[in-house]
Amino acid sequence: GKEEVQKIRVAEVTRSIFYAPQYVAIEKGFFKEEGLEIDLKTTPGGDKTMTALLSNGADVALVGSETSIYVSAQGSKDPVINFAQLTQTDGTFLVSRNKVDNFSWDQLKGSTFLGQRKGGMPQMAGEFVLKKNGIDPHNDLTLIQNIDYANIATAFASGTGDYVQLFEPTASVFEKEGKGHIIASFGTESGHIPYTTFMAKESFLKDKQDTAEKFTRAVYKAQKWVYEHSAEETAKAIQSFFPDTDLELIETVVDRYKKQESFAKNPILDKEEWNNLQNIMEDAGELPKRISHDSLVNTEIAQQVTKK
Amino acid sequence: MKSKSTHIEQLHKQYIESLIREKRIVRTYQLFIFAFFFSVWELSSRLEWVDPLIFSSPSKIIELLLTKIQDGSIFTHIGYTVFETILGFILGTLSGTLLAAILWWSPLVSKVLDPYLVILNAMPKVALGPILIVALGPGFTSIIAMGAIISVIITTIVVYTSFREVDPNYMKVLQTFGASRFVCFKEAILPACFPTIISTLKVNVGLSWVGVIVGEFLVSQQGLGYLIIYGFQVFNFSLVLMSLLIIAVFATIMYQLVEYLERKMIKSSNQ
Amino acid sequence: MKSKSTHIEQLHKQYIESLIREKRIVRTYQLFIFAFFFSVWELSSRLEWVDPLIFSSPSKIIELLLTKIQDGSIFTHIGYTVFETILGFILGTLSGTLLAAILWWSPLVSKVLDPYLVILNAMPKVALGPILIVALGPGFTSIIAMGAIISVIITTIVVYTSFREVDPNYMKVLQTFGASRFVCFKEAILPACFPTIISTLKVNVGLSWVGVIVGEFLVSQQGLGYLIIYGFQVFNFSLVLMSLLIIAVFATIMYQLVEYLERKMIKSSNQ
Amino acid sequence: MSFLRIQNISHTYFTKKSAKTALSSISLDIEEGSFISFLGPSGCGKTTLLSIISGLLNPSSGQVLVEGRPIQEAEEPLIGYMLQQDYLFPWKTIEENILLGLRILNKSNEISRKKTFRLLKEIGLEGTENQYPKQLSGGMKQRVALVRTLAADPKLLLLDEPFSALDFQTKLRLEDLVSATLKSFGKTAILVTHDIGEAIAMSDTICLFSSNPGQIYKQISVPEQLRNLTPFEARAHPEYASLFQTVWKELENLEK
Amino acid sequence: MSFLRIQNISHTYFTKKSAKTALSSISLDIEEGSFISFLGPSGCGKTTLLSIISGLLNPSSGQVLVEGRPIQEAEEPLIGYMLQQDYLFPWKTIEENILLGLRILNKSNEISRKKTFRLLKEIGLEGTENQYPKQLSGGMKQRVALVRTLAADPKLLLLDEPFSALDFQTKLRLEDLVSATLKSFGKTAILVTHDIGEAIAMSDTICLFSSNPGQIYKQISVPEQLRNLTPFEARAHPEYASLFQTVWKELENLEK
Ligand SMILES: Nc1ncnc2c1ncn2[C@@H]1O[C@H](COP(=O)(O)OP(=O)(O)OP(=O)(O)O)[C@@H](O)[C@H]1O
Ligand SMILES: Nc1ncnc2c1ncn2[C@@H]1O[C@H](COP(=O)(O)OP(=O)(O)OP(=O)(O)O)[C@@H](O)[C@H]1O
Ligand SMILES: [Mg+2]
Ligand SMILES: [Mg+2]
Repeated sequence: GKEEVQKIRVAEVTRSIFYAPQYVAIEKGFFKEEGLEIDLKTTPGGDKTMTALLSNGADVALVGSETSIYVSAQGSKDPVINFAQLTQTDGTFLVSRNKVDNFSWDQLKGSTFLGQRKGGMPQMAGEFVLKKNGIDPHNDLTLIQNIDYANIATAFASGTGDYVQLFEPTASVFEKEGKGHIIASFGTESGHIPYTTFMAKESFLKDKQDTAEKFTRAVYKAQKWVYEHSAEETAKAIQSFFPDTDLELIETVVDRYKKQESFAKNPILDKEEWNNLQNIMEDAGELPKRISHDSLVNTEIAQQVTKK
Repeated sequence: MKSKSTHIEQLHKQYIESLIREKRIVRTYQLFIFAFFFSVWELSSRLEWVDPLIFSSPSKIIELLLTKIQDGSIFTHIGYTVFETILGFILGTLSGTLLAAILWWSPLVSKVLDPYLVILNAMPKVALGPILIVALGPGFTSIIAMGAIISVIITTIVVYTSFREVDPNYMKVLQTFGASRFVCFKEAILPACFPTIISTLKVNVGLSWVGVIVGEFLVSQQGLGYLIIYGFQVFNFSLVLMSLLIIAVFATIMYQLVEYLERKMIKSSNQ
Repeated sequence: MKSKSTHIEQLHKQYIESLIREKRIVRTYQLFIFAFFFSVWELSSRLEWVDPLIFSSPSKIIELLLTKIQDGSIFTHIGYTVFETILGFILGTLSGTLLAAILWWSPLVSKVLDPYLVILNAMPKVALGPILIVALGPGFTSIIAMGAIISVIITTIVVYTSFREVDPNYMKVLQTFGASRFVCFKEAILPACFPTIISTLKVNVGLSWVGVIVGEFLVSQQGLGYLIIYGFQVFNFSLVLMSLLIIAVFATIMYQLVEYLERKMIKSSNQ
Repeated sequence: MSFLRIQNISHTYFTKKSAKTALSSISLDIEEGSFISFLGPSGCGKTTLLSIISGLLNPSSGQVLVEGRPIQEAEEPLIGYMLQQDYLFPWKTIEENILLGLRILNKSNEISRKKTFRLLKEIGLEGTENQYPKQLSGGMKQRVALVRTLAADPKLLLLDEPFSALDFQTKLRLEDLVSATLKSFGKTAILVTHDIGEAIAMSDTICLFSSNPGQIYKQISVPEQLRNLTPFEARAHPEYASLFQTVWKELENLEK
Repeated sequence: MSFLRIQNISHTYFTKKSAKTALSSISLDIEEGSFISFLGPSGCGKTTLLSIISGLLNPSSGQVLVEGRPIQEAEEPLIGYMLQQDYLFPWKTIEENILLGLRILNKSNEISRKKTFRLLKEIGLEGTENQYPKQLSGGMKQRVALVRTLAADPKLLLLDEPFSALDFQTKLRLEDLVSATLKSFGKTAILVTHDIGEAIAMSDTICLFSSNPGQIYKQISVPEQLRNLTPFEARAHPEYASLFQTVWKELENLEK
């Protein structure tokens, strides 16, 4: 007989092309194939997303992995478990006001750098990359970190800063409009980290393991689909989620993310990535305490799914 | 005598005409301000006095609006937000007035609660988002609650103040007829405060919009607030400003409705 | 006669004592509510009736507060926010009252601007962030402007309404002395509206806090609003709730100052 | 037992800083169906005393008994009190204003409404039913307030200068009207007035008040002959002039 | 040329739905130093006419000239208008209330202030300087309003029932006081009253108004003998009684 359609409530932290595989999975019917119906809500901000999950307002949350560490550091009876990775690098780009021909990170020294706000993954990854390239973000340059995520682009456009760390599609828009030039990718520089991950409560994974598996399988299908198809096809597939963005722009962005392998190729969140994340957090002084991979990550499901 | 009464009729006609004339002047000025504002905006955007990327321009916004009207999507967004706002507005106003009535009813309660009202009033309601999500779930109800919460305390304070300022002699008149405190409230306090309540209503129309939009910032997949947040996300300021303009239009419509209500209800103000 | 006057003195003393007694009762109830609220919170957090992760608990918050007092960092944050709020409050109230005075001054202007005020009132001020940043830069001034903007329109509307409701006969009295419109305003309209203005002040204290906190959400690296945002960012709700409690405390203090002002200024209310 | 007993009433107004004794040891018994006038200098506490009798104000000491019971315990409102200013509800039409008492007392029916409209007509304000108070002149408002008070058909009527804003003719007509209405239904009334003639023409007893603090200085009985006349006729009676002189003298004494 | 010329004044009150003619073709010339009383039924437009004379209300047609010029063009305020209700500013003390006119007219100095306080004393309210209006009784407030109007020392005084809330004694005393003050400084005054006796005792001319619409029905001159007496003395003069009868009859006629 036909299996009953199961409804899964997903809370995403923001609506972004960065999460393209998720939209592909919905649009291309991968969830449906698994007998899942997705009820997707945007709950802007990691706190709201996590609150929705914790208070049973959502079954699955798509949010930065660091949030699960923050939560678990404060102790929780029913911990939040990462079970399927969606993106595996940082998603921001370094945009310069002036055209730079032979860019080297040293050029940042002495400049004014408009970074992301403190405490969030983009800021931590940003500082990590700067340090990795031999720049002390608090001494070698003027670091502006006081602006809300949604307003950073405005601040840069109205004249603040020489360099800015921007998300897509803003970075591409700026390049297109001649307001700035993308000169480096923080994603490429940061290496693989669990950036955005699907999470659920431990109890959910235990009680509805097969549902979680179906969910992960759908995600995995979408991940493969994205890499098997052109950026143009992906852009077309997800366009209905970004009604007011040019198809061309979506394509550019998808292409950029695909090239630097920001979209995870499979849902497995391995130990190395996990530790990389914790290192970055530690460097930024935001890691409340080190938490082992197996206590917050469930790789079984993902492994199960990818095996077949 | 006949000629006299027609003379008066004539004067009366003149009087009414002068009222109409004044209204026409007011409308003209308003239109002028409207036209001036939008043409200056368009111009300074075209001539790049302001950054067209951030400030967009009226023509771009209209263009965007037209495509959204064609595909019909804008109506869903408007529908959601308007519905939420109306509910939030009604809830906020009713419960605010009710609270004010309770405070008026019991001077002790009002004295005791006074500082707590202040504190609640000073709470940045936006920060209550997570608590709302826990209490009401990430959905519709949270948004409506935000629309109500943002106006309820201010309504309570303003309406209660006006309740207290009613000349106590009106109550005395009723008390001599053996009226209970409830009757006094219904016959003297409440109608005496209608002008204030209506003017609070007018303020609340605005606040409810703010509340619902902020609510849609918290959780949503539809609505004008969602469009704003999304517009920021994809750096499409035409979308943001279009949504703001639509909000302005609908807020004005709601305001006009409240004014209409005002004219209907406060009959005695027919000066 | 002597015994009589001492009798009255005695009655007077009784009257004053009864006032004091009433105040004591009110304070007791207030304390009770306070204690009840915090103990229920602590208890339900301990017994996990509510998720302690989201609701934290008074004891955790106090603990956090103590460490922040020890390292002194909390004082900087409070200092910033209080300073910004006071400035925003004063700016918002003054310009709102000034605007109301202008509207009162010219009935034509008031009629023309009426719908525009409504629209401005209904604008979600949070969405004005980008415009503020463009206009005032990403800093201090933007925050203060946000604190002022959020209260200015509401002040204008409420105060203007109360200006209009003053019994015109008071103005007539002054006009018979040949008083100009300005003198009428100063001697009759303004003092007659002091109770309303003060009660708006009380509301504005709250709004300015909201405005500044929202402003700090947009741009800041200091202040209580920043702590809230940061707390959200790192999912530390103890930090968020601690900041909210501190805001509550300071908002109450500011409110008390306004009340003190009220007592000083409205002498005639010595019933 | 008297209908209304005022027992040793004193009242002091307190503010945080001051105390002002408005009334001191007022005692007075009033029989059912009688008509009392209060005469006395401005500020001697007449309005205060009416407020206390009506139960709107609690006296500092003493008590008021109506039919042997404190006024607050009366089953149905017995008292009609017309305040010194009209206090018509500005948002109600004249019709709504005058029918207010009936409505609140749940006595509104065809008959009582008709009676009220007849009163309005007798008082000279027919045709104003649908107007609002601010469209009327001062004296017209005062008359509407009188109708409102009378309409509720109270057993005890307290009138605080009800005719002060009226022209002489209207005033005389209303005196007659009120007097006749009260007499025919055997109602008790207390009238505050500054018009000695009015007090004499209308009442059975005149209470003279002295001030600082307010006290009853003297009670003067109006002779039988005058009582049975209408106020208008009374003014023409020879006894009237002589009583006017007496009261006048007493008030003169009081001033000293 | 007369001091005050009222030329063919008509006034109609308009609302969106109705029109009510309060005054129709009023013309009147008033000499400097004379004292006019307006007598007439309630609602005949007396207050409306005073408002027009004072310049607070623009008439539907006609004009008012003071010393040959429209009142609005006067260099300094000539008119003192005491409204029908007291309208003391509740947030000002009695002292601030009575000094208000002087302050606004920039006439406040040692002498004028002393004069004002003397007036307050003469009117029987010494010692209330630091109280607030709501601590006073109705009649006391009315007297304060009178002091406020007189203090500004206007050339033309408009008094709308200034003595209505006063007891008889106080009223007589104030009539004398006002009359003496006006006479000695040669001021012009218009008094609205409902008290025929008061009108006769105080004025040089009495204007009788008929209503619907308000019109001057008759002007009655008060005989020379009465004019030169104080109001108190006038009431005792034999001419007084006969004039009272005349006015009374006229008003009776008017009613019909
Ligand atoms: N609310 C109040 N607070 C303080 N004092 C008051 C208050 N009301 C009245 N008084 C004082 O009490 C005294 C009596 O006032 P009341 O109004 O009873 O006088 P009255 O006899 O009615 O005078 P009038 O004939 O002028 O109306 C006055 O001296 C007045 O100053
Ligand atoms: N603002 C107004 N709107 C409409 N009609 C009014 C207004 N003011 C007064 N009237 C009408 O004008 C007429 C004259 O009123 P006015 O107040 O001048 O009378 P008055 O002679 O002073 O009466 P009173 O002796 O009772 O004070 C009345 O019929 C009244 O109904
Ligand atoms: Mg009185
Ligand atoms: Mg009048």
